[in-house]
Amino acid sequence: MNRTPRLDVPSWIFVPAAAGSLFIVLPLLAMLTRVDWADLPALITSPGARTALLLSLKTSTIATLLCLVFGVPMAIILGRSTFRGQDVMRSVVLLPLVLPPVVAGIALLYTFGRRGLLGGSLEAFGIQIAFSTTAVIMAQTFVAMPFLVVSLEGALRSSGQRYEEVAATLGARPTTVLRRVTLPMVLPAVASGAVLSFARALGEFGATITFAGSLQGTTRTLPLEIYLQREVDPDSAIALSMVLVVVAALVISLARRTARPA
Amino acid sequence: MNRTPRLDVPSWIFVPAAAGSLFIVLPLLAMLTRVDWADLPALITSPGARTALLLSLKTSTIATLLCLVFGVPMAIILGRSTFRGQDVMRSVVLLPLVLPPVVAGIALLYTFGRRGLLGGSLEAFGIQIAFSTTAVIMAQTFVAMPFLVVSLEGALRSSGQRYEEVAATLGARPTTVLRRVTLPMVLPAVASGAVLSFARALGEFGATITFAGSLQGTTRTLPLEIYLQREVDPDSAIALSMVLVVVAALVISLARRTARPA
Amino acid sequence: MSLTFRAAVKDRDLDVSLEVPHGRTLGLIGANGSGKSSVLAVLAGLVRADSGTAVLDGEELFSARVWVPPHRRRIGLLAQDSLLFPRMSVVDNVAFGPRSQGLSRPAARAVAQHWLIEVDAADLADRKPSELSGGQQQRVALARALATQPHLLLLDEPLSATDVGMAAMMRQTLRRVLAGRTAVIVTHHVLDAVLLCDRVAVLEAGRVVETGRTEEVFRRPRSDFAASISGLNMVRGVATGPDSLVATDGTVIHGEPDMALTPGDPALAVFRPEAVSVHRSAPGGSPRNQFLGPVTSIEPQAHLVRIQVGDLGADITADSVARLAIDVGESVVLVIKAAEVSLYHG
Amino acid sequence: MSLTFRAAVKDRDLDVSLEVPHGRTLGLIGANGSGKSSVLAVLAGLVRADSGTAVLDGEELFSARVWVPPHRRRIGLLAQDSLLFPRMSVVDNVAFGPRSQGLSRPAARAVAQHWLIEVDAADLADRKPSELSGGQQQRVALARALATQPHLLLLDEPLSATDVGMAAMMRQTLRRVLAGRTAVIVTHHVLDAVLLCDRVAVLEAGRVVETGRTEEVFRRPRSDFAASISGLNMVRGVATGPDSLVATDGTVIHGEPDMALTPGDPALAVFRPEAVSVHRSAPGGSPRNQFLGPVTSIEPQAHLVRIQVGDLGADITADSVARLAIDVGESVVLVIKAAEVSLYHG
Amino acid sequence: SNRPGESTTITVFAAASLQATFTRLGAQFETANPGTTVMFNFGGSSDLVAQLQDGASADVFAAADTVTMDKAVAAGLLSARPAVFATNSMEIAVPPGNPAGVTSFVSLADPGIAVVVCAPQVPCGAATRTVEQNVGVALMPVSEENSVTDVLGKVISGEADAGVVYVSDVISAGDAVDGVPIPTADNATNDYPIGVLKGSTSADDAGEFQAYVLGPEGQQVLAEGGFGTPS
Ligand SMILES: Nc1ncnc2c1ncn2[C@@H]1O[C@H](COP(=O)(O)OP(=O)(O)OP(=O)(O)O)[C@@H](O)[C@H]1O
Ligand SMILES: Nc1ncnc2c1ncn2[C@@H]1O[C@H](COP(=O)(O)OP(=O)(O)OP(=O)(O)O)[C@@H](O)[C@H]1O
Ligand SMILES: [Mg+2]
Ligand SMILES: [Mg+2]
Repeated sequence: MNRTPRLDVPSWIFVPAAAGSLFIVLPLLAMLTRVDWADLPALITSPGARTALLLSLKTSTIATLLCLVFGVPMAIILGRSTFRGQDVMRSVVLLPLVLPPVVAGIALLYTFGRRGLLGGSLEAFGIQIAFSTTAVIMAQTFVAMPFLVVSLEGALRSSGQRYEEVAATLGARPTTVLRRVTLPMVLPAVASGAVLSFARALGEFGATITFAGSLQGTTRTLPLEIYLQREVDPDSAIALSMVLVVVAALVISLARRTARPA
Repeated sequence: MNRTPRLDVPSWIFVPAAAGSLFIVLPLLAMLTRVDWADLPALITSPGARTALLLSLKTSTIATLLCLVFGVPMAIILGRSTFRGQDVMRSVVLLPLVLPPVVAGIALLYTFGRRGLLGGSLEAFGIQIAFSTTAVIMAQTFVAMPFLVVSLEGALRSSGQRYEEVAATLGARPTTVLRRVTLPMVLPAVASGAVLSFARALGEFGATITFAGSLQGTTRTLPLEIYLQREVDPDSAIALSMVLVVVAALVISLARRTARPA
Repeated sequence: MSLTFRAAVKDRDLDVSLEVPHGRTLGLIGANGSGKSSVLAVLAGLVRADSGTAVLDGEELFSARVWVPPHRRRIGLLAQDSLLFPRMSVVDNVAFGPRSQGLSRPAARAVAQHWLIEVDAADLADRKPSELSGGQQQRVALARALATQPHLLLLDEPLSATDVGMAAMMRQTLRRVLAGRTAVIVTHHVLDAVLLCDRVAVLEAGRVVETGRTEEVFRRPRSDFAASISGLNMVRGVATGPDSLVATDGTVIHGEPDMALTPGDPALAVFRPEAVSVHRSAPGGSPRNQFLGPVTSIEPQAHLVRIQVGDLGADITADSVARLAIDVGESVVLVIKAAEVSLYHG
Repeated sequence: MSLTFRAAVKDRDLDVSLEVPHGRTLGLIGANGSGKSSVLAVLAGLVRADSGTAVLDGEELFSARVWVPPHRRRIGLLAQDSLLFPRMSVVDNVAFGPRSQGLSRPAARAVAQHWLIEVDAADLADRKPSELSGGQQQRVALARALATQPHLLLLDEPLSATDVGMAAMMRQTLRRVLAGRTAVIVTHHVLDAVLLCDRVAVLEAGRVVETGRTEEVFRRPRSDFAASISGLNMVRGVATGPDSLVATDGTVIHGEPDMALTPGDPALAVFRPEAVSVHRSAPGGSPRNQFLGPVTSIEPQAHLVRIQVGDLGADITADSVARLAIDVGESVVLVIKAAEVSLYHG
Repeated sequence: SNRPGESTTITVFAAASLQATFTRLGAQFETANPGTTVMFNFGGSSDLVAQLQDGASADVFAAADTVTMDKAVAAGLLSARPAVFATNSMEIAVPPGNPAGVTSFVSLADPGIAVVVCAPQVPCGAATRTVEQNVGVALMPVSEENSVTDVLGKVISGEADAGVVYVSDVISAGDAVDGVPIPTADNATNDYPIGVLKGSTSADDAGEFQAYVLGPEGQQVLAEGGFGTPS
């Protein structure tokens, strides 16, 4: 008990927080009450569901990695340097956030599709993106990236730059400063951003179906499977959603735990 | 030029950042090339589009405010206090992130719908939520809240607690500490979180159509209008999306500008 | 109406009890890492003690059952780092405490202006902390701590970054402010302690090794740290007569006892380096104290030169050094008149 | 092979030029806010000068056309705050510089261990910075700055949080480290300057008002700040003869000139407070310097009591104060033998 | 039937595939009945049923298949037996100019042709299955979409060489796609039923709307939209 005691947070704050939590928890509970627990095992282990779940996990993980690879540099450039056109870049990064996912899918088609902006050149290289797992990953990356960039940039702006200056006077090149000072400092925010991206990618539906289509094992992710299932049996769609939710919670808490010692 | 010079960011970082930006910009440009500029004015000023846009702005703004009112306390409790069940709460908050939006809509129906958990009690009070504008706002709040909570919690964890300790020794009650030290410190992150929430609410489709339906002037927000339009004329759907995107960019940059002096 | 404090913090190896009578100021001195800041942190409620209790003006601050949170202790803490709120102006920083105590914004600003004038920083009022020099920051932080008018004031090295001239001014200000106020001040400077503290407590490795009236401690130190901070040579030994002791290495020292010593009792001999003269060989003459040994270092001081022979230092003029032509490693004899040596019970 | 530096920073009202010959150490002294840290920040590349240039070992660091970023300047900076990287252990903090210079992890750790031993902090190697006391943090930060083996070392009040005993040790360490190294040290302590610096420059309000060999500046100060930091009384005036000057208030002062003064030239008189005696009325006798005025303050010092009369201070024993029975506000006469007054061209 | 100055609003829940035609019909109906406003809620038929069950208030429900309408009837949502007002059958949609040279349903089985269809779980997919069985080929689609809009989207964008959609979709897409008809013998047809809802607050006007859809004006608009007339 001799660690610095956490300061009290104001007690009234628990009231809105509890209200907010209830607002989130109640619908989830309501869903649970509708799940047909007897059918659940069969449903989950059905080949369609299993394949879709694995595909979802695979594509979302890769999409999250891509978000990190491209999004962290973007956040750093937005939050730690000044250049002309920075405000434009900041707005552009936000756009996929508001684009209805289906429209995002159309935009991707217009770009990487067979008759799209780059489609011809890609086809010349023998690259066919349409109806492939690659398309799923691209759709997920497109919609998920802004979450990482925006949340990380916010954290970078909240944190000062004094340690980075110290590192520079110790002879650290910008790369070293970034790797050993900046990133460790905002690690929790990188983690949050990655969680947001992963979750967004995992739940992605509209852009995927528009840009990549829906074929079992190749492009039909769990959300797509859930939508199809819903046409037949809404309750089992809900059960499948619960699977998605549980898997997501597991993956995220696992990632959190492994990231903590770093 | 005598301000502390920003330190250089590593130059290689511009490569992935540019690649990421291109990946986002190209599809948007591709969309622009497909917009029929001649038809655009008529389309935008059509009563359906105008009503939908106004409804979208109204509901998204209210939803963002609700996210702030309930989400900021949740983030603070998660990031600044310790209590049993904290990990559970953290996971629960994440869940709406991964829930496919349509399933989220179903969950809301199961809770606040006529046949839902609370539907009976609400109806007794003469409150009908489903298929009203209130339902739109609730759906948007439900899906948007986690973005605020998660990104703000990340920023809170990145920032230390030393200034808050100082404030306490100066006699500041927890509420004062929160208002005058903690929140100003993470203001950029609150802003980012609000932007994420607003964008998510503005683009919300699946939960809205399921929980609130699609009735012009009451529940048909712009994404729903776009979706409908796509059935008839995909190109004008895209043009409408551009409107959504531009409006979002305007609102966000306006909000940013007014928030800065605070 | 006073402070009583006893606390142990295991992982900092701290176990300290202190008393400060109402309206008095206690100086806390000790080497780096001896636990001074930790004591203040426990008092302010920023670190929890594993055991112990503190009572301020009759009210328990903490104990096995009680825990008053920091903001309700009415204790003002000036920590070792200034930690000014980076997003507030200087005047808002200082007004923060009064505002928190419920004053209106203009009233709090007026209080802040008052304290900024006290620390000679009124012209900095509208700056951001990042636009201040180190010493300016420290003064503003001092003003901020003072502006809360706390029941107990804790100052951790309040003048460490302050320049010499400003420090003299600040000491005057602090004297005024501390009059009638219960306070604990951590310092590395004898002058701060002498001017500001009624009593001092010396910490060594998390334990109080000596307490007493300030002048007493510095004139008749009992701990090595107090002797060294006072700039005095100190030799521990056992009394061999009413006015002599034998050191652990066998040297006998004669001096002026405060009270006749009882042979066999532990005793201390203390003398100023300026009173020590240095010779190449033992000078003849009447009863004098002599120490023989190789020179371990020769250092210029402000006006004299310090010759160090083991633990003992002699301050002589640069001229004398030249005349003696001594060098590090050569043997010399240090000579101190018995009249210059204070002897007392240890 | 040396440092030449000239820079102006408008919004800090700074306009300074300095030279440090290769392998020499320059002390930078001056009141709070006089611009010492700003000079270091400009040198290290953390603040841009509006105009000026710096050349280190023949290489331009900045000028109107050139801008070498901080990490390529090979300049080590110990800033006024320790700013240890909070998420790294102490040894990793110190190893950061060597690692950045391309050393392998074990090699960098070995270097770090070496410097931790130098600052007597080897036992803290595995702690996190938040688990260190203020003085310990400062020592670790010093080790971190030294471990980069920079071409130019900038130390901003390196010993301000260090206790007296440890400071003596650190000065020895710094002396060793600074030998043959080009360095600039900011300090508020005469002893640091005397022991570590070949020359000092005195800053006032962003301008260099005096530079010279260290002993020279402290023994024959020309600026008020240098006089006050040396603890000397200084009177400015105009020479009236080879060994006398007339102060602005008309008092004539006689003393020992370094060289015969030329009447009409500006001149300075300097004397130690210990050399001043205090009388209730003017004593008779041969040519002496006398100042009459009301006592403005009486302050105990470590061993003597400081009587302040306007700008002039006299240090006398507590016994004398009691015998004189003087109080603040009463008129006294300060008397200084001409032999104790140094006169020189101002 | 409205007296002048009085205004009523009727709310129509209609399948998404009816959007183009019903929007036109609504406007015509409003002109024919001054003071009456028609509001539409378009969506997937099954979504609409769920919404009605959950308390959404509406006057008329028009579904894209009888299975869904049967659900609504079973849930007791309708005030009378619904009537079939249109039929729809399948057609092959290809990008303008038919770049892949699709000539018949059988040619869709060519592995070099990228064909998209609806998933069998949704009505248009079920209809496609029927055609496959009638023709006697098994397609190897590159994608099984959730809705006919998605199929059409792939064809319009040129991403797919062909897609199996409703005749009405080919019509409403206009120049964006070309159609390759499927012979009636092989084709599958589904019925579009319409009914007045029990919860209707203006059942008279709702009945009038239903009659209008079933009447000559309605049938003409539907025929122009590519829908068949119920037998
Ligand atoms: N958070 C911590 N966790 C564990 N040990 C700590 C922590 N903070 C300080 N210590 C250790 O506790 C001891 C006392 O530290 P404290 O800061 O009280 O010293 P101090 O007397 O104020 O020294 P200084 O003069 O250097 O400021 C030191 O050995 C220090 O390393
Ligand atoms: N970022 C800044 N912007 C504007 N003015 C500043 C800034 N930082 C410092 N100053 C001002 O510049 C002047 C010089 O400050 P500097 O920090 O160099 O002083 P210093 O000599 O190091 O003082 P100290 O002994 O208190 O550390 C001061 O008046 C200070 O208020
Ligand atoms: Mg301390
Ligand atoms: Mg400074």
